[in-house]
Amino acid sequence: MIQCKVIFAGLIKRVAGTSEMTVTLPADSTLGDLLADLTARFGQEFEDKILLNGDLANHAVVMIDGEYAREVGGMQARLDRQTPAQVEIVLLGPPLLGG
Amino acid sequence: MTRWGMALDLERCVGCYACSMACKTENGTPDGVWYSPVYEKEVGTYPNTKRMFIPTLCMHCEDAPCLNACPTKAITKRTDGIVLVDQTKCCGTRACVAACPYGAMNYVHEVQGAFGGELIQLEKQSFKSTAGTVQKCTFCSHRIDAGKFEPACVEVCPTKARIFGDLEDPGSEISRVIRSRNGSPARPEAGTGPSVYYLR
Amino acid sequence: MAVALPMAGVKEDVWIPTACDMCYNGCTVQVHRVDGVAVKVEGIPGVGPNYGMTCAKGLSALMNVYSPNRVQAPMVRTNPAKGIGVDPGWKEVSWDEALDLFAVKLKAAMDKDPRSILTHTFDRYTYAVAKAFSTAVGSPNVTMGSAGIFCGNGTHPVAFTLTASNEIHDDLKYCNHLLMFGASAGFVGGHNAMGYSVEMQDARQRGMKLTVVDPVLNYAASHADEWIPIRPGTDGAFALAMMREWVIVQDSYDKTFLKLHTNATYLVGADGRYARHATSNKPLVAIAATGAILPYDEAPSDEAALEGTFTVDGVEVTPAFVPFKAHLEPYTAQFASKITSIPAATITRVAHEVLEAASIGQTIQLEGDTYPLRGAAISWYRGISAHRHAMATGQLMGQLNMLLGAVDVPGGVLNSSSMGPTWRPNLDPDGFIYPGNPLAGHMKPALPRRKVSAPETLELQELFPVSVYARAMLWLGLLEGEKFGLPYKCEVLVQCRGNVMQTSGDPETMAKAFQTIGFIVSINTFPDETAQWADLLLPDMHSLERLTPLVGNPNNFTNSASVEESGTWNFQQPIVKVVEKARNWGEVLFDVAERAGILPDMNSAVNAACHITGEYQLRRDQKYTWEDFADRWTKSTVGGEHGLDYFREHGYLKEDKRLAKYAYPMIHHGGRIPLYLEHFLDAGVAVKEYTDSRGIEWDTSDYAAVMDYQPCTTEKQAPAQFDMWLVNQKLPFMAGTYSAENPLLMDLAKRNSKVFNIGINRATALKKGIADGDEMWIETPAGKKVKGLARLTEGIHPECVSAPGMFGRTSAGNKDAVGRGVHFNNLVAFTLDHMDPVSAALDSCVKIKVSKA
Amino acid sequence: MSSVVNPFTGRWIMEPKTQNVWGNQHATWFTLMGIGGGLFINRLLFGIELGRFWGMTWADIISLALIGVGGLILIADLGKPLRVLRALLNPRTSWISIGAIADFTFMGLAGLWTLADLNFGGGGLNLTGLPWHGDGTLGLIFQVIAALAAIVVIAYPGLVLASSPSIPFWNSTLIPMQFLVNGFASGLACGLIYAAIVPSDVSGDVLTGWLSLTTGLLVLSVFLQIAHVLNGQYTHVAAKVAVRRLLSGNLQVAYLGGVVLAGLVIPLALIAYALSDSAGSNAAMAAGIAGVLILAGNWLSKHTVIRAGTYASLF
Repeated sequence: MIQCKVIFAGLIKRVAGTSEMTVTLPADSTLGDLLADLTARFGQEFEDKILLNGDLANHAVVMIDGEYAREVGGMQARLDRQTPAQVEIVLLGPPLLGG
Repeated sequence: MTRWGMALDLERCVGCYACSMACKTENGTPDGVWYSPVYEKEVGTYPNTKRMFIPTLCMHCEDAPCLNACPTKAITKRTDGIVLVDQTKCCGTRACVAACPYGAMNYVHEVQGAFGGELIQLEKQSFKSTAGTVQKCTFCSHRIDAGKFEPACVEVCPTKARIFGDLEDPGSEISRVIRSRNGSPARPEAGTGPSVYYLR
Repeated sequence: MAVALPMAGVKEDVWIPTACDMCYNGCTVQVHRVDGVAVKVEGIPGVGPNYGMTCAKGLSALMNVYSPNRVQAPMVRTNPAKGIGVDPGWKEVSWDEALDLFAVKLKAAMDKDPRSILTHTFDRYTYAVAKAFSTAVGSPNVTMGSAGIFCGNGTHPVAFTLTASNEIHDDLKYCNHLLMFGASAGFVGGHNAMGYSVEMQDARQRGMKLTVVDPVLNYAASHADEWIPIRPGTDGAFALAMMREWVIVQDSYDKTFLKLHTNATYLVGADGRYARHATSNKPLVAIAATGAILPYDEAPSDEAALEGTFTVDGVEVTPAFVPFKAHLEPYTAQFASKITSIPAATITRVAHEVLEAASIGQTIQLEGDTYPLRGAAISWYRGISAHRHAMATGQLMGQLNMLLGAVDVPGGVLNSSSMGPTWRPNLDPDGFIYPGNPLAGHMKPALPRRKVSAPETLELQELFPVSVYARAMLWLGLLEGEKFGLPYKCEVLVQCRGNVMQTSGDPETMAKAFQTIGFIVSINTFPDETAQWADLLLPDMHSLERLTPLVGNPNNFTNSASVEESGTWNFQQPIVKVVEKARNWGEVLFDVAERAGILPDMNSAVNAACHITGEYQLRRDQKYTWEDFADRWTKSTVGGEHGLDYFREHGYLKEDKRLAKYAYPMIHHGGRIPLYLEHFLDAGVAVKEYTDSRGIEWDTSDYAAVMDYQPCTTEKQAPAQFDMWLVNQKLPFMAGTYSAENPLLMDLAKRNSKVFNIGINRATALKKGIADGDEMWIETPAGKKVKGLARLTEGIHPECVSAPGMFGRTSAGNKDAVGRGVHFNNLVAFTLDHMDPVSAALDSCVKIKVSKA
Repeated sequence: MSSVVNPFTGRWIMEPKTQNVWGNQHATWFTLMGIGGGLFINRLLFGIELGRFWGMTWADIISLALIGVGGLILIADLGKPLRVLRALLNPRTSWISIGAIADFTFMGLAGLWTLADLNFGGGGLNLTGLPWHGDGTLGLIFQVIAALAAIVVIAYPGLVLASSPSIPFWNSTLIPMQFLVNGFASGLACGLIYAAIVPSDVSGDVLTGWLSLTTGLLVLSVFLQIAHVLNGQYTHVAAKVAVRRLLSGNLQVAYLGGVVLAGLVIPLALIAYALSDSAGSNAAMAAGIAGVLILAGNWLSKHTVIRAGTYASLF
């Protein structure tokens, strides 16, 4: 089993109700497994906000040990590279660019 | 010898006033003095209407009416053709303002700042104006003398509508473009021999 | 002026590079500082995006920084009453008191509901910090003011459709005939104003034909080969007639492009939906020769059928191009002529000229690849966007380019911010491209499809699944939020730079909306209309006083495809300090985040919003200075060795010229773009479902797969005697409302002698007994009356009257600007029935009646 | 006066521009110098003395006074009045320079010559002993030079206007000719006024002589006005604009009413009446009224020509 420190920042904090928690998961868990576990805890709204068509939505920025999840495998990213793993989930608001 | 001149491409000028502002900030002119205005003229009737944008400045004439009219010899012509006013000699008759066919001469009755009344620090440092005298475009002679052979209005033009150079050098860009586009001065009938040519 | 004497005894005489802020293009400039006083602004020869040139606004920036009318110190409001022209009764307080008050109000709002905090800015370079602040407090509410109400609604969603980038512009290097609707790009206006102006004039002198369609003889039309005056809001009909001429009459359009790069071959049923593969759910196409039915990505694209009928699982289907072509049928040149007032012969002639210039089928070799070469392109901007059917007209403009095959290919309309080394070509499940560039990565384009959900944002953005923004809806969210299901009211508005009160629709409506906001903080350089509503007014630094990293980003806003030079990174560095107590609003937000106890989240949000990676990321448990953050952001984005020190020393960094494959990505990214807007259908259904469930009247008729012309609301509603339109026109020497604070720019506006007058067609004026220079009345159906001096002109449509720029100010630092000129926005009916329910554009058609005063 | 004077840059529309450089001060000192010069020359040629005062003729005194006051108005109107002497430096090309030299020469020589007539009489101050008194060789030299200077003083303001290539309506030799004719006519007008005030001092045939001379000048002035208007109408579009403003624009009253009717037609009629035998005793009165109108017409003609000045549009 591995310890996973999860930090919620931005808009997702209201859904999670907390800014930080620790989750224990099987050793070979991926980011997808972690998000499924969190959805089970916080309900479908959690997944609706984070995922789009089964992948990380543009505006859901997830970092695993300081690296962008999308650049280290996205949903299949491993969580066991550092113990305890630190996963930061930042849900950005809508875009603010151009007119 | 050198005779500085400018070619203004009326096909390219879009009337954005960048030259007017570049000139004003480069030469620190007081409130109300614009050496390099851009005039507008509507041509044709609806719907075949066009808007002509016509930049103007001092034409640094060969036979300068302002120089001729000035009783105090405050206006002189450099060997490179640039016509300058010396505000320490001008006695403010304004004969030059009346004589200039191109509206290039400005008589400054009071030196005012852009915010009205008292000058702000920037203006105190950059204004070079004496009340009761006249002032006008100098082809940015101070830049030419410092080796920057491009007046502020030319450098800043976003559509490359202003070309500056030596009229007496047939190989210069300005000479070539005047020949190829058969550039001609404004109001040739005034007979002042301007150094500024318009490309229509 | 005396002959320049050498400067004797000079202590300091330096040129300091920075980035201009007098519009949103961020040109690289250098400021001449002598003995601590900034005396001149100039461009830097050869350095992009302006290559040494600077416009009148940039050159006059010193008059803004040195203006004695600036906000000098933090002030709190003592007069609780708020209203247009109501004196707030400012009382000066210390920065400490101000920030404490700010933090207290912020925390109270966060405790109530974090979403009740609205952050506003139009400061393009530090958007990300405002975005991060809003994310840190836990609110989705960020807004921008007028640009999102009038300009981009018919452009940005279409730019994403065509090129998966936020902006588009035309490749003037190869284009031979540019047809421009409602814009003055290339005439010191719009994006990349300076660089594009040189390109435009070079192209025109190379022989490129320019045709401009606009009710007013604007700056572009003045030089165009042909100006086509048009009734406002009717551009869509002109576009449809051109398409009909190409597709039905000439049967000459880029069939190969449609097959390879669009969904014209996707099979659709009678209900307009794609026929999909039973298991993979992929849209199906039919092979023309054999009639075989295959998923789109398994069939050789150029063999897929564009026409014909087929059957899938017993259901009759046709390629999407069939209903697209059919819907063009009614739009004959005569029909469009009645709507647009453009002679039918002109419509057909222009269609032929553009088609011929496009030279469909031509190719060109660039850097080892063979690209389609198109000689014609269609460009558009605010003129067609500020209308009731902005989305429809915008899509039609995009479709004109698609039919010519002129999208992201040499000579066509190009992406201007998606491609470049940071592009990650993403395809949605149906094969359509969407942005992978992290800067645009968090965008919300129409594809991949977005669900409609109960609104959580004050701009009700959730009800606009195919738009990118919904700025114009802010007033509706503020005033009638609960009707739309918003579970909160707006408690705090954090307003940083941008005059939303004056630049939105009519100020009375915005005033009612602002009345509902509990506490307003305005961080502003001038006491403008919006600042008058603040409860707390904080002195913002002018751009020549502040440090701002990454102003110019070559992967954004400019596509250096057609420019010999490369793109340029630049930044703003402090040149002078004029207002002692002024502070950089981004820095203020960091401080307030700390005082409100959300600094860890602010740092995480900044990392996410600015896409800061690796060692440069802000740690959650640390407080960083603005300078440190700026250095980290710069290094993370541009590359480790190019931090603030590099920029302080060199001022800018030239990016190498963009490769052809990034400039012209259509043949490389392998994705498709939707000609047939099938995704609009379900979006419309979803919006209708939600609005019906809340009993809200919401017109979803524009959610169609093919776009039709419909008149604007004002056209339908206005009584007969309101027989004319008031149109607005941008000026190359004025931008936003802060340029009215600049006495030199105002002086230019007065001498221009058209700005503060009302332009009216000479023939029309004579008919109405109005002579040049007479005072005349303009009156709207809603009873608003404005007076001004008539200026007779041949350069405007006979049914139109022009009030250019953004004037008629009610509050400004420069008293000379107050009450001078017409405030166009004030006459725009800011009601829901005047707004595009698909793109959230506000219809700026103002029907008026004119009379001699 | 506004803080900056540039007739072009008020409105950035390419059109003929109305000149706003010179106004009524210039019309006034142009007129005063014209009358002053005319008086001196008429006194020299036709002996129109307008009576004596301490030995000096009123004509000379008034002439010096008018040109002196005109000069003061000119200097006060300068941007830098203290630099007025610099205005003498460019006679090669500047009519103002030539005029300034003429002004100073006239004031000097005519002043000295007039002083030489001063004689309080009865043992009081008597300068008639001065070598250039009266018509001695030195006296004649002083008077001739002063007269030539006077002619320049009358004409140079007109020549300044005429030398401007910028304003087509001004750019015509007709203007200096008008200035000269008006100058002499005004000189004679002073005589006519004197005749009305002191009829005993002016005999019938002297008055008749003056009247016929004035008639000739007025007729010539009418032709010059007509020639100038026609010239303006058909030479340059900017001149046409000026003419339209004179004939039907904002200067119509001042020009048609003032210059033509009051300044020329009515005086001609009055003079014709004065010359006719039916005038009898009130001939002098008619002549005097005509004289006043001629002076007024002189100012109005300068006022209108200055106001009508219109720069040619560059395109």
